[in-house]
Amino acid sequence: MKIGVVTFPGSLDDRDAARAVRIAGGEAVALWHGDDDLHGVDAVVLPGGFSYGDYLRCGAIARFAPIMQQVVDGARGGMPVLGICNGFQILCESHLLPGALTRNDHLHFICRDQRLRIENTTSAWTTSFAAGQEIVIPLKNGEGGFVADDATLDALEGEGRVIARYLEINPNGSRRDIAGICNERGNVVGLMPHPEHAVESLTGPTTDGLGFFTSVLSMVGSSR
Amino acid sequence: MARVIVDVMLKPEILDPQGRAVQGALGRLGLEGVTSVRQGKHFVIELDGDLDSDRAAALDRLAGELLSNPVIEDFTLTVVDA
Amino acid sequence: MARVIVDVMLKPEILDPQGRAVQGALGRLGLEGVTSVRQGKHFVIELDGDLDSDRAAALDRLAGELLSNPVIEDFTLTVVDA
Amino acid sequence: MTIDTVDRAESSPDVSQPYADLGLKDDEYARIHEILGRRPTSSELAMYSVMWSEHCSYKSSKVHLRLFGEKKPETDALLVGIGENAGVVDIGDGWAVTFKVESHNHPSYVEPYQGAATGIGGIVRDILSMGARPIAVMDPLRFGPLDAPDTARVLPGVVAGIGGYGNCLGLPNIGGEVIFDPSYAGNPLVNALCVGAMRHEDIHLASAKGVGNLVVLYGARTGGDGIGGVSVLASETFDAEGSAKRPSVQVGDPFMEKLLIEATLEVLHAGLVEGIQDLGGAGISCATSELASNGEGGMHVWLDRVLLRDPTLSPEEILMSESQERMCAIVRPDRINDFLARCAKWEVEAVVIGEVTDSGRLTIDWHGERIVDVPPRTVAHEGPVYQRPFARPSSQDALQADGPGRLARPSTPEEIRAAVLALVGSANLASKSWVTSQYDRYVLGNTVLAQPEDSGMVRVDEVTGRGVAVSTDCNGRFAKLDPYAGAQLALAESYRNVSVTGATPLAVTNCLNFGSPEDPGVMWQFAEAVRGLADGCLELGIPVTGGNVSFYNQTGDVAILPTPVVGVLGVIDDVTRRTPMSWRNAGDSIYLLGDTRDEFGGSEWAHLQGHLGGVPPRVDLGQERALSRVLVDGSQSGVIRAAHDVSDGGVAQALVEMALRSGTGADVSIPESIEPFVFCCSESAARAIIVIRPDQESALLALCNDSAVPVMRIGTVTTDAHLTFGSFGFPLDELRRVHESPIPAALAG
Ligand SMILES: Nc1ncnc2c1ncn2[C@@H]1O[C@H](COP(=O)(O)OP(=O)(O)O)[C@@H](O)[C@H]1O
Ligand SMILES: [Mg+2]
Repeated sequence: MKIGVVTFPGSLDDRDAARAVRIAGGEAVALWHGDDDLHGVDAVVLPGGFSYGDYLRCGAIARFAPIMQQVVDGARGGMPVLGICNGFQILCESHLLPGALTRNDHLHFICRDQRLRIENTTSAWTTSFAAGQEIVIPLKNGEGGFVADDATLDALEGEGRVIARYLEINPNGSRRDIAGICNERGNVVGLMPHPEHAVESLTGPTTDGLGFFTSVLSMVGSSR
Repeated sequence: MARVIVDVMLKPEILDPQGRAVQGALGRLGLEGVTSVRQGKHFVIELDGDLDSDRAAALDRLAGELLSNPVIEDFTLTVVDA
Repeated sequence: MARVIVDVMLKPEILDPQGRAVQGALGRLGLEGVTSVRQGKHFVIELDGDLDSDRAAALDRLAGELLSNPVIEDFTLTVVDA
Repeated sequence: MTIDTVDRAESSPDVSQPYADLGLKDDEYARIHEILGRRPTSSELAMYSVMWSEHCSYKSSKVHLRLFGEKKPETDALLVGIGENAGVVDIGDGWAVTFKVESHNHPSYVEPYQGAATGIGGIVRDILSMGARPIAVMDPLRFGPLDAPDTARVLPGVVAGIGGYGNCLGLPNIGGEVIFDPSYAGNPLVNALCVGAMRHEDIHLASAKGVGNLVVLYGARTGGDGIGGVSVLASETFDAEGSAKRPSVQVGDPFMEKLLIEATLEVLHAGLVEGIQDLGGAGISCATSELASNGEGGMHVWLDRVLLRDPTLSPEEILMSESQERMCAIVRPDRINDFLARCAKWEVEAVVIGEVTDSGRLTIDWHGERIVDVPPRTVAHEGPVYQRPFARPSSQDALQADGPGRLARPSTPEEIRAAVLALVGSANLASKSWVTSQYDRYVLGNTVLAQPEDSGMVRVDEVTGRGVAVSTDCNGRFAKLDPYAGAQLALAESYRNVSVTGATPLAVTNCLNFGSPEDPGVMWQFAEAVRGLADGCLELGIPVTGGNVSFYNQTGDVAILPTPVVGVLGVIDDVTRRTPMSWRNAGDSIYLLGDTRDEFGGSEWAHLQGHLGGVPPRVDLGQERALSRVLVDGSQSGVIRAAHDVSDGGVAQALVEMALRSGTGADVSIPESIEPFVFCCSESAARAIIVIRPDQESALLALCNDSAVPVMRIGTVTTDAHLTFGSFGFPLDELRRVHESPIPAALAG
C-alpha cells in the first residue's frame, strides 16, 4: 500500500504527511513536482505549505506542475487523492473540486486546535470515522475561507459532499462552516485543517488525524 | 516592447474582507461617504518585441487561467503599448 | 457617485517576488519574451456624492499613507467618475 | 561611468573621498591609507566602511565581549565557539545543535513587516551556514505601550512579517516574548532566534580553503537593497539622512529562502562544499573577506559575473548590497557541475564569481580592471577597536534609593485580589495568543512544547526522542536598576524556564540591545551587563556560544531600557519525559520551591503603579543551579508531573497561568509565615511551582533536601473551575476573560 506525497517547491508539510502515512501503517513514497510519473502509488497526498510561495494565489502555479497532470488523470480514474490546506487549494485550482479558497475574513494567518464534525464517512479518506464524530486537529492557514456560489453549496450539501465542518468557531469565514469537501465519486478530498499534525500525542493536540490515513489504507487494502 | 496591464478583482458577489477593512480604515481616518472599497491585483507585464496576435491570445488565456481564478475573480486586460 | 481607482506598486528598485513568480509561470506556460512582471494592488473606491476638492485631497493623502507604504511603494490615483 | 581602479588610486592620491558620509572617522580613513599604502579605491572604501561599521565590526563592544571567552566554563559540549556564524553544541548521540539570536530593530521600525521578515531570513541563513537544518524559530519582541498609536502600526506589521516569513519557510515558531514599555515606543526591539540541528560530521565553517577552489554565489539576484543600510541604518539613528540614498528597506522572499535551504542542505550532504557563508549585513564585502580571511588568505573575484536584478548597479553598490536570500560556497572545481545541477533542481540561480588563491590578498576585478586589492584580514577581522569611555550615571544612586517601599500596598483580601487581577490583565502579563496564533507551531511535526509553555521544545531525533528546549528572557527594568544583576536575572530566568520542562541547560546565546555606545552611561550599562552575564555563565557552567549586539536603540537622547536578551538551550534525552507547565489530575499536590522574599523593585506590580526604582530581586545562581537539579531529576524520575517558572507577577500569576492552561482550578493556601501580598506578587528569583501525586511527597522532599532547595506545600488541584487563595478566589471564566482580552482589544480594527 503505497501513498505518494508530492513535494512542490515551497511544500512544507510533506515530511509530516509521509510520517502520518507511516504511522497509519502505509508506505510513503516521495513524489517530485517535476516528475510525470506516479511511481505506482495507490493514492496521493498533496501536502500543506506555500507552493511557489503562493505569491499569485494559493495553488495557482502548482496546478501547472508536471505531476499534476498525472494526479488529475489518476483522480478521474478513481485514485484516492487528499489535498490538505495548500493541497486543497491546488485541487480547487485544478478543478478537481469545486469552489475556491479565499483570504481569511479576519485577514490574519491563524494557527489553532480546531474542533470539527465529520459529516461524511463514505469518502475514501473518512471511512474510519463514525458519522457525526467530533475531532480536534490543528488548523493553520491564511487563505482558508471556502467560497462557492449558492447552487454549488446546495449541491455539495445535498450530495453529502461536505466531509467536515468547523465547530465552535468558524476560523476563516468559510461559507457554511465548511472545512472539507469531496468530489462526486468520493475519492478526492480537500481539507483545510491538518490531520497529519494530529497523529502522535506527543506533538499533536490529539491523534484524531490518523483516521484520514487509516481510512484510505483500509480502502486501498480491501480493493486488492 | 509591449506593455500589458491586467487587473484582477473578486467577483462582486464574493466577500472582500480586505476591501472592507480598507473601507473601515478610510472612514476612521476622516474620509466620509465611502460606500464601497474592493481590493484586487494589478499586474504590469512587459514583453519584448511586438505583441502579435498569437501572444495576445496567449496572454488573454493566461489572464483567465493563471492570473485569475474564474470561480471567484474577473479580469480586465489592457494593452498599453503594443 | 464618484469612483476612484488607486494602483499601488512596489517601487521599481524594490524586489517583487510575486511578480517574479508570475513571470516564471508565464514562461513555463508558453508565453515567450516576457521581460518583466510586477504585481501590485488595485483598489476601486466608490464614494457617494461628488468628489469635492476636500475629499479629493483627503483621498490623495490616504493613498500615500494608508493604501501604500511610501518607503517601498508608489501609487497612482485615477478619478473615473467625479 | 568611470571606474575607480587601483591604478587610478595610485596615480591620483589627492582625490577627495566621501568617507565621512560613509560613516568612517578621520583616523579610520587614515588607517586604511596606511594599510594599503595609497588611498583606497571607491570600492575598497565601500568595503571598509561597511565592514568597519559598528554593526559588522563590533568596534565598541569587542573589548567587553572578550569576557565571554575569558570566563568560559569548562565544558565538553562546545564544538564550535564564539566567532563563527553561530556556535555549535554537542547534544549527544552524534547530534549537534546550533542556535543564535539577532536583532532587526531599526529596519522593523521603518517598515515593520519587511523589517521583521528579513530579520527571520537573516538568522535562518546564519544557522544554515553552519551546515544545520533550521528546526525552529523564536521571536523576542518589545514595543511601546499597548495603547500608543505607533504600537498599533508597528506590532501587527512585525507579527505579520515574522509569521509571513517563518510560516512560509516551514519553521515552527516555538516561543519568544512580547513586552511593552514606554522606552521602546520610538525604538521597538525585534530580535529573532533560530535553532538548527545536524550530525557532528555535517558541521561546516566559513572558510575559503584549497587554492584553486571556486567561489560560488547562489540564491537571489543582487539588487539595490539596503545599500548603505549597514552603516547608515545600523550605526546612526534612522532619521539621519539615509533616505537620499538607495532604499534602505529590504524586501524578503521567503519562497526563495525555502529553496535556498533545501538546495544548501542538498549540496552539503552530498559533500560538495568546502566552506560556506551566508550573506547578511555587508553582503559580498563581508562574505568574500571573511571567507578569505578564515581560509587560505587569498581570493580573486570577478565582480561583473554577479547576477544582478538591477543592471545599473555600480561595483561599489554590488559590494555593499544587502539583498536577501543569498549564500556563498567554496566548491572544488571537479564538483562544480554537480553543485550547479543541484541548485538548478531547486530553481536556484548560481554562478562562479571567484577562486581561492594563496596571494594573501582579496583582489576584485570589474570587467578586467582591478578595483580592489586588500589584505582580507584588515577588512574582516582587524577593524577598529574602541575602548569607549564608560561611567556609572550619577542618577543611578537616586534610582536605587527610590525603592518600591513608598508605594501603597494592597493588604486586605479584596485589595490583593484586585492587584492580582490587574496583573493578569496587564499588557505584559496578558495572554499573547493574538500574536502566537499567527505563527505555525506545528510544521515539521516535532514540536513538543510551544507557547504558552515555559520553553519551546522540539524533538531532534525521531527514533530516540532526543530533543532540545530553548527559552529567551529579559526584564529590562531589572537591568536598568542594576545591569550586572539584571543580566544575571535574565540568564537565571531563561535557565529556569529550560529546567522546568525537564531539559538540562547546556549553552547560552544573547542579543544585547542598548542605547548609544557614545553615551558613557549606556556604555557602563553594557559593560556591566556583559560582565554579569559572563560571570553568571561561568557560575552556571554553561558557555556563551554566540550572540549579537545592537546599539543606538534610542529616541533622541533617551536610551531604551538596557535589554540583554538571553537565550538558553537545554537538552533532553527523551522528549516524552518533558514536564508540562500545568496540572491534569485533581487531587495532585502543589508545591512552591525556593524562597520568597519581599522583592518588588522593577516588578510588574511596581510597573503598573508607574514606578521604577530600588534594586531588583537578589540573584543566587547557586540556588538556581540547585533548583534546576531538582526540576531535571524530578522530571527524569517521574516525581514531577508539572512545573512552572515563577517570575513576572509572582506566584499568583504563575498559578493563574497554570489554571488557565489546564482548565481546572486549585485550592491554594497562603502560608502564615509570609505577608499575603508578598506571597502572591513578589518576584523573587530561583523559584518554581511544581505538581506531584500526593504519594510522591517523600520522594520530592528527598530531592529538595539533597539539593538544599526550600520546599513548601501550597495547595491541591481541584475539579472545579475556581482558583482560590484561601480568603479570596477567582472563577476561571473571569480570569480567562481578563487575561485574553487586552491585546485583541487594543489591536482590533
Ligand atoms: N553579544 C554577543 N555575545 C556573544 N557573541 C557575540 C555577541 N555579539 C556577537 N557575537 C559573536 O560575534 C560573531 C560575529 O557576529 P556577527 O557579525 O553578528 O555574525 P554574523 O555576521 O554571522 O551574523 C558571531 O560569532 C557572534 O556570535
Ligand atoms: Mg553570519
